[in-house]
Amino acid sequence: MENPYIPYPVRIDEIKTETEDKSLKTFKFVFLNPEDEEKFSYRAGQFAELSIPGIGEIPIGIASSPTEKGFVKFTIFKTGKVTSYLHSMKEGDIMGIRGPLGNWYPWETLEGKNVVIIGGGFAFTTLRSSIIYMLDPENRQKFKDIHVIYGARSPGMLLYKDELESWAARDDLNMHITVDSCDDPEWTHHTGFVPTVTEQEGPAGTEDTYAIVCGPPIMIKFTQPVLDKLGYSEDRIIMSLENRMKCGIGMCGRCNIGKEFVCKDGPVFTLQQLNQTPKEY
Amino acid sequence: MKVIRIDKNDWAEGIEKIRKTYSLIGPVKEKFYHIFANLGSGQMPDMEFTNSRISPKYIIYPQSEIILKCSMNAEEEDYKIYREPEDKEYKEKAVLGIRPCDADSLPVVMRNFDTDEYKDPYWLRAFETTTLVGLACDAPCPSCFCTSAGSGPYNHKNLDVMLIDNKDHYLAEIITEKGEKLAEAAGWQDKAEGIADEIAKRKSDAESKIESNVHTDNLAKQPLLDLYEATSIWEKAAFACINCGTCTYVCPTCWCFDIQDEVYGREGFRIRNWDSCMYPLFTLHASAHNPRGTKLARLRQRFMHKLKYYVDKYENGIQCTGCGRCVRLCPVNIDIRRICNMMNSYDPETCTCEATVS
Amino acid sequence: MKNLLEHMGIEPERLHFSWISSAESTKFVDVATKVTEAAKSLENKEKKFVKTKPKVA
Amino acid sequence: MKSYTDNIKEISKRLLKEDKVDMVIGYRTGSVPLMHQPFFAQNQEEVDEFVWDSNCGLNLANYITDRTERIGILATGCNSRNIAVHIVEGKIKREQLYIIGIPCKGMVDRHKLSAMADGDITSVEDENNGSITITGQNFSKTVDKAEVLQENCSVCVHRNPVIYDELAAEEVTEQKRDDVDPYARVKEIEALSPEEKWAHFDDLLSDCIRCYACRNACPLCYCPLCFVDESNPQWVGKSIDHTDVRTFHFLRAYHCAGRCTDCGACVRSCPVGINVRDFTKKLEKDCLELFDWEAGLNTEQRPPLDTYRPDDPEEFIK
Repeated sequence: MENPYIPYPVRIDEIKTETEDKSLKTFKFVFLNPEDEEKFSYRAGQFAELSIPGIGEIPIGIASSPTEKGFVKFTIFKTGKVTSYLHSMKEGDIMGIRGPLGNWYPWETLEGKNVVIIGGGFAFTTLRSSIIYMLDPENRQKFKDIHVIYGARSPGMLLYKDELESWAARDDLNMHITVDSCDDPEWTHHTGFVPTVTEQEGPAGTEDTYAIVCGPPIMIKFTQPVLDKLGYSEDRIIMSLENRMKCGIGMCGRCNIGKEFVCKDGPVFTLQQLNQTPKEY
Repeated sequence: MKVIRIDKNDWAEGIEKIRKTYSLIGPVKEKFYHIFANLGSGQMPDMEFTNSRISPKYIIYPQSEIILKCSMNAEEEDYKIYREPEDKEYKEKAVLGIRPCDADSLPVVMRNFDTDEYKDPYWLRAFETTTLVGLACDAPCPSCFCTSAGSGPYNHKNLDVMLIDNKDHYLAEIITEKGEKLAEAAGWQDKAEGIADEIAKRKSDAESKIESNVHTDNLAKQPLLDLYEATSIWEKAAFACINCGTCTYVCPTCWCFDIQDEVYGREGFRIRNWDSCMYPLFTLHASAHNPRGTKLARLRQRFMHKLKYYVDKYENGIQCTGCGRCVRLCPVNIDIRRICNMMNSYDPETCTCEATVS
Repeated sequence: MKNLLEHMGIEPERLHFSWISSAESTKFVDVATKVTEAAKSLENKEKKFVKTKPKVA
Repeated sequence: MKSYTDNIKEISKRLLKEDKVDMVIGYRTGSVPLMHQPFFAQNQEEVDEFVWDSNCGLNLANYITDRTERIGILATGCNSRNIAVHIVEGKIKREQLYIIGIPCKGMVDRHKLSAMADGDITSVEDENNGSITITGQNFSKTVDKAEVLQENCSVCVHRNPVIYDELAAEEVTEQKRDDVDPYARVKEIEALSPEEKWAHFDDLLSDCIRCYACRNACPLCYCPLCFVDESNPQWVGKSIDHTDVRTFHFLRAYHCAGRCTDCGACVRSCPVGINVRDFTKKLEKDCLELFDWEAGLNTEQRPPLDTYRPDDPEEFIK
């Protein structure tokens, strides 16, 4: 019997501070046992429990893409007990990863379709995974137009800055970067909130267009009516939820929204599904 | 089905025999009520009891259990690498005198711990190595409602052996292979013939003594969100609720847990503890947002889970076997029978329901 | 607090209160030595309120 | 005690009718014997569900913390003292409350009665003459109420409410501390050796399942985040390890020092019958002896442990 509670041991290979306030760091992990990497085979949109022995576990979306080999990456916001401890750890330290857990963005459904990715703040992690996945030379032709709308409070709070710029330079991806406010005259991208930019730049909702929305509750709240206006139907709006979790395998009972568990039946749901469940997220 | 007659004079001798291969657990009167406890050498189960105050779920699923261990000593090989504790022993054990309602809770809980995708090794191993020697209920509590909750005082469906107290002897129904093995080990072989009618009569007598019931026929048909939004059900009950975890901890079918890390000296432990949906901390986000931040939301979660989400998810009845413990022990008298009947009779058109306890 | 701890069965010798200013280093040493000696001289060596391993299943 | 119930209903109906309060907090008959349910009435019909007898043992002050409505509330001696503590600690305003004082003759101990019964109790009759009749499937037993009172009630010296707007019955005669020794049990424990004391509390807490019913039934335990739930830093482990269990009980009791009115809600609510008062009663005794203090006797004075007086005892500092 496979024990789903035992984490794979990993070593912290690289730590990168992402934002100017140092509240977000990206951790690159390498598996101690190479065969574990194979067992940890994931899809973009899934998450894992990062396990620090003696401290605890924390569910985090996987920021690396399945097309990137040899490591896994997570971007972590410093907030509670486990994430604060994690932020104090160093390259070379040993910890654990348990997963991959949960479902993923519906890649089969999205094939042959236009995809609009809308993200805000530090909820951009599994969206990075998705973008890298879709831009992979083997995968790019599977999708039609790709739009990415990503916003943060200020330029210094944007994640993955180098990658953002390289995506913006590509012609097979429509990149719309925005910040809430900015006094830097050199700033070449948008200024304004994500819902507003979505209204201006987002493609119209058609039978063939799907939106993946991931961000803070306030952004989601104001983006929904915009998508509605653009003509997106509820089953073409895809969202990823977060709830307090412990087991990550649908057993410990805390993350449910109605009869679905965010950890096992989610975290990815369509708006249509969410409208049929209690709003306990 | 094979039925064996066990003379009460031979009972103790049989128990001594099975003690060699099984560790024994049985009802013991402690302070002023019964609990299920390990029976020390020579100790006999006290079979003169109604039921244990707390459900015996902790036999399979301990309230606190070390699930993983690692070294916190950088010199050692398993430094910060969690593994199963090597001293976890799953010796064959036998539970003597468990009541049918408590045995019937096990498959209810198993649906959570044994799924297609994941299996909980601790619960399953403990379950597999346990033989359940049940005791049919001839004098149920006034607050028991097992017969309307998928169980019953003579329900042997989830037992390995069921004992029926018959004055100077027990009649023992041998239900499974596990039960057969235990009866053999005990040397209980005296077949009782021609007593099927008598057992059937005892069964219907016992069932007729269950005075209380719940109505569940309508639960599956009720629209989920209508029940969720039915303030008339939740508001008054939520007022009284003090959000303690009594109902969830005494319940045989509540399974929620928390996982905690602790470090002592140079050893790290990952411990699983029972948790309760009644506590605000259960769902609190690190951002301080709480999806079930109100007392009402938490109380609703408990009853919606037992009586609606579970019903819809598994299509196998309610997540309750009618043992009545939460009814008897809730400090503020929140009665699942009343809530269940309200949910069952709720009319979304008029937003009304019938609050009855019978 | 001291009363309640003693009520629960902590020996009076194990809990000690003193006013010591940050300048009174010698007093601190004296008190610390006295308290450790008092605790060590107790017949019962069992450590109370010290967890060495979680006593759970 | 029919007249108690009738008077309570009458007063409550009047208060709601005259729009003096938005709700009245009382009890309604429970669905099982010995267990009435805290209940709020907002109209005449709901008031008719009210009941008062010897099974109203929880503390209603628990239900007013941080509420903003105008509330009518029933209050016995101990309940009224906890309301006073709430007012002192700023958890409710005196002006919001209309206190219906209930001179109290004590609540019965559900654990004691269950232990006395020959089987399961199906009904309880609370006679006016001071006796209680319990009935079950094959038995019926009448006992003297004094014998089955909750221990805190039998040694209570504040049976009449200390603050109220109106009484629902004539005041009752108070018991004197010289006649009933409230601290007899504390003294018994004090007489034990440290080892015996330790063993006593080990045994006392051996069945604790950490359901927190004692804490949550307590009107003093209103902290939004209890120290046992705090994770950063984590003060107490969450398992049922006996060290953690004892830490929880002893620190919780300590947080109630000088505030506890010995209402007994903690003991009454405990599903496994732990006498949590073995901790709190000691603190109550100390507060009386060291500070001449009893909790909740007025709405002005703060409890001794959050005030400083130059003459505070300091014999423990050496």
